Amino acid sequence: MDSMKLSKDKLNSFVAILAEQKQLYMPQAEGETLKYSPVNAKVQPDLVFSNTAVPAKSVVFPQVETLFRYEVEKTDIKMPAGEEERVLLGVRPCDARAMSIVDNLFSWDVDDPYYLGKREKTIVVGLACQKPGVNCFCSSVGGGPASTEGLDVLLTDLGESFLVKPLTEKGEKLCQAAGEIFEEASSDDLNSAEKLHQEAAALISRSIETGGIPEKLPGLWESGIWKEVSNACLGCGICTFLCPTCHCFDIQDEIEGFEGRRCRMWDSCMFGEYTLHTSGHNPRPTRRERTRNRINHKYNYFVQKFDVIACVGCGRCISSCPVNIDIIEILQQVKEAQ
Amino acid sequence: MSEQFQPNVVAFLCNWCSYAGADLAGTSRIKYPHNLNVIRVMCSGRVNPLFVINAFQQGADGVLISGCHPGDCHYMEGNFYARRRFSLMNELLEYVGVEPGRFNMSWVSASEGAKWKDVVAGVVEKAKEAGPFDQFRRNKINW
Amino acid sequence: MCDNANPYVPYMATIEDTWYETLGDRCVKTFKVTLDDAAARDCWSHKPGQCAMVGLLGVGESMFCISCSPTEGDFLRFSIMRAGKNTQALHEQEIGDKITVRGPYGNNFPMDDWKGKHIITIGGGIGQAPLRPIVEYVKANLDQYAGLTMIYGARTSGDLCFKGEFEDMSKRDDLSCHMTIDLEEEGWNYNVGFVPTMLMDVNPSPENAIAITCGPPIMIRFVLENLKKLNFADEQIYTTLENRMKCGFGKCGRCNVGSLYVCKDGPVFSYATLKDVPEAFA
Amino acid sequence: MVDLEKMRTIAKETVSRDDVRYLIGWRQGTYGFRVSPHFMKGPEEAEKLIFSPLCSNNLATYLTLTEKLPVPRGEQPDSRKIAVMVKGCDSRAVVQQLIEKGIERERVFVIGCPCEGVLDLKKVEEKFPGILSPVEVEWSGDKIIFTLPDGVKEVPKGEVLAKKCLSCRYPNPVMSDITLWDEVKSLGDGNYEDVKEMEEKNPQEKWSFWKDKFSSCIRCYSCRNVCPMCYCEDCVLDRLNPQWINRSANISENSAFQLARAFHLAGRCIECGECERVCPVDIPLMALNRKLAKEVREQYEFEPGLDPESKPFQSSYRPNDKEDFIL
Repeated sequence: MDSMKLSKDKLNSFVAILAEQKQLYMPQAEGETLKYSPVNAKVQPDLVFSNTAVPAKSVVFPQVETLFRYEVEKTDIKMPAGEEERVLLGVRPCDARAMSIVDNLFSWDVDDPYYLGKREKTIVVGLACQKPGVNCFCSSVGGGPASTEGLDVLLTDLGESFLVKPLTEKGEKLCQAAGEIFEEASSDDLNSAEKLHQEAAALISRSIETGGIPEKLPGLWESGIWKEVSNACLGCGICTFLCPTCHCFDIQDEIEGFEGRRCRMWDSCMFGEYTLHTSGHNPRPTRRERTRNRINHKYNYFVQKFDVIACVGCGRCISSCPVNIDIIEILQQVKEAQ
Repeated sequence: MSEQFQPNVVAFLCNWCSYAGADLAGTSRIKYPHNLNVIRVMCSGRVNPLFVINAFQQGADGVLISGCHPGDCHYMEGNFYARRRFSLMNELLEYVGVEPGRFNMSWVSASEGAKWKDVVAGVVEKAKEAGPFDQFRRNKINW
Repeated sequence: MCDNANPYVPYMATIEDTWYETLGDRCVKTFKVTLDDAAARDCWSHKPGQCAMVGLLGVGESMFCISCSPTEGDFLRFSIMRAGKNTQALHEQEIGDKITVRGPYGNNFPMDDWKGKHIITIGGGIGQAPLRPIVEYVKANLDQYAGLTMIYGARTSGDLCFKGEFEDMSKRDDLSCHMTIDLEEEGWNYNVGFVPTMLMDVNPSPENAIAITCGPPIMIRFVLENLKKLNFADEQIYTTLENRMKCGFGKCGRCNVGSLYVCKDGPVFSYATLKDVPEAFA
Repeated sequence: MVDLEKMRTIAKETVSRDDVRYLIGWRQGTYGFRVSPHFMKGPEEAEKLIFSPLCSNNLATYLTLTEKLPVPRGEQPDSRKIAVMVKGCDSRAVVQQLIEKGIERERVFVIGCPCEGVLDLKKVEEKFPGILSPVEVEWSGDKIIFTLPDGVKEVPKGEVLAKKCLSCRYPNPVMSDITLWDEVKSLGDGNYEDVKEMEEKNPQEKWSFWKDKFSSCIRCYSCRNVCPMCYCEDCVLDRLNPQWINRSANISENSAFQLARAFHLAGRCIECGECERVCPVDIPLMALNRKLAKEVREQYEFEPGLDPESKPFQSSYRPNDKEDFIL
């Protein structure tokens, strides 16, 4: 299917069409925090922002998710209702790419029915990034401001209109359903979109050459850099909770009256409690080991298993870190270390 | 609601004074509202602020902490600590929007069966007025 | 688990029998359980060394090794030390109570590859639980193995698990069974001393042998040292690891040692694999 | 006046002492306006140290945050001092840790840096967005001078200073082993106008405000970890048995967590504002802390973190404490 054009004054009707067909998720401000929330057809779309504070992973991998329910002292297990069809609108290419990276993990060996169930029923409509943030480094880890990986449709803001490019079958179907409001895109439109993508890529000011890092990390296991880079770490969960590729979780039981549920929630490898054994022994006793694990997981273990770096360069962990622990800087030190 | 709302009040009573006072009210056949869930603790100073928060989470519409009069504590000073602690707790709860009157503290001695009745009646009345507590009740959110 | 089943949903199981292995604060209780669902029993097949998630609805679940061999019958055994929230709740369960089980998880001891070899198990404390399936498996197929030597120790005689079984085995002359406790005790007729020392005393030959060890980290460290002194090759030494786990099939992310997931790539590792994994003995 | 030369000289001397393990100071961050805590091991690192309006990190946190690993058999525990640079508010954290016996006086060496107020990064980065190269910032009277890539800019203090600094009464360290430069005048009178404003609302208004804020909490526990007063080895939030607060992030558990956190700091919070600064979802945590600080100060005439000899607020009492709310 060819690319089309959506005039900006028809954005509202596009949103309304999407919201009628499926549950629409869009970046919404909760207080001062931008995150993807369910919206109805009447929402006023606002897609002008650098990126959301909480990544789009929260739609397919919510912070808390019921695995099943039961009644206390009984043995029947009740499954949660099936997943609804969803559309995500306005996803930045880095967040979408993160989803396709995390897909590897959740479909590895054993399929994860909750994640994959949501993922299959979700159509991701992305918006090419035109104003990369100061800490964006997506082009260093295999992405880019107009990367299409993980997206079903890519929008590009041409000023007066959006260029709409369906990328997958799911995306095509979605566009066909909204067919009438689109105009034909001219070759000029395609060219100017291409130009905008290149301009955005040129605006990315931070970079790191990641080649060789996965191979080098195992040799730096006992290196002094881990102590060095983790000294200031507070051991909080900001970098992992806000990371679009971090996927580790905890499973807990909760009881309310006579009803109970088993649910899973985001967990962070930066918490001491994460690996703590019941005996009191902790295989990762300090922030040094935890930081080392975090970097290794993203840039070494994940690469060994799935042949892709589990980092999309969205820069959230850098911008949100309260003590300026900077993953680019850590990688730089890894490269320089002997 | 056709029937009048019956609040659920959780009361933490100190073993030595207030629990005995409530007991006395019972043996003296003093009638008082039955909306109370009594939890006996050894001293009002033993009540952890988390008990109060958790009571509200698990469905209490009102909370009462009752201990010995100042100076009468079986452990000499437990109720003095409790007084400081829960005076602040009271302020904090009101500050985030828990209605005044949901959280209460009282001094009831072992011989004050009649006062016990008044305290309970007052607490239940205030909880009734405030209505069901739903600010941060657990209530199976997003189950 | 059965194919196509939701991997997070456990099977219900009934406790058939239960007894204490050791007493005290951190007592060990053994549960013999059977799965309630006939279909689940049909698709369940475990091998020595595998683990399962055992739990209670409303409390939670934890990973335990299955401490029986499939050769023993159509049931599961778990020997559980009372330590945290979950194990405390499990210890309160009686015969007839329902628990949840999912699994089996992880790899297993390569019992088939070891056929014709001399099997040596070296266990300490509750660390004998994952070794017990090997012992039972070899006992059931004794003609296929060159022999079985067991070294098992604990702090006191009261801390020895499966004591009755060991006493029976030590009376047999086709098995070599060595029990030891750390300090002298009245009425104790077996050895006294630490497990690594005991290993040197038994002095097993590395020829055509496989040594499997499990126990407290400090014991494992010295046992490994001593096995090297006895000229065991890295490939002849096996151990089984345990870490905090939540899912059991490589998703939740916390049990990794280096790039290996204990729940998927383990829990059974040969020393040849583990010696290059920096986090393995942390 | 800030004297970086003197600061570095003293840092060199301090870190060279036999009885000092390392020194915690501030260094230029990796980009823009960011500053990072620096753990200085030797005198050669002195040039890295800075002190500017960007140094908002409360370094006293690290005195209690650093994990204490078991000492290997046969070795002696390292009993050398840790030197730490403190602003006025940070010094109160150190004092409060001493009051609570969280640290020992002879294990710390306190270097005081009188401070004219630190910046609110959110305000600054909004004013000067997208700046990557490190920026130098200085105090100059009632102005802040930014040396930006495209020239020097002067901004009135009031526009960029952190809220806590605008009403700060303790800009000078209340305790130190050495003070680096002259004391400065306090900026504010420590009023609680914002708290009073909130108090006047009705319960529905208050709750609708807090409900919004609490529901955005993602439970990263950054506020807990950054707090110099949050150093329990076994935190109630990590415990499973009993589990007072569920791990789920929802309005009920988040409120319980936030109330418990705030209450745990009642009579202990020294108002350094770090919790609010680090919050990735902008919950006004200081509004809770300041409410309790106000009650403690107004009703009990008590202020934490001033006198190392005083008793902790919640483990002391006066027979005539107010009890007008008691039935």
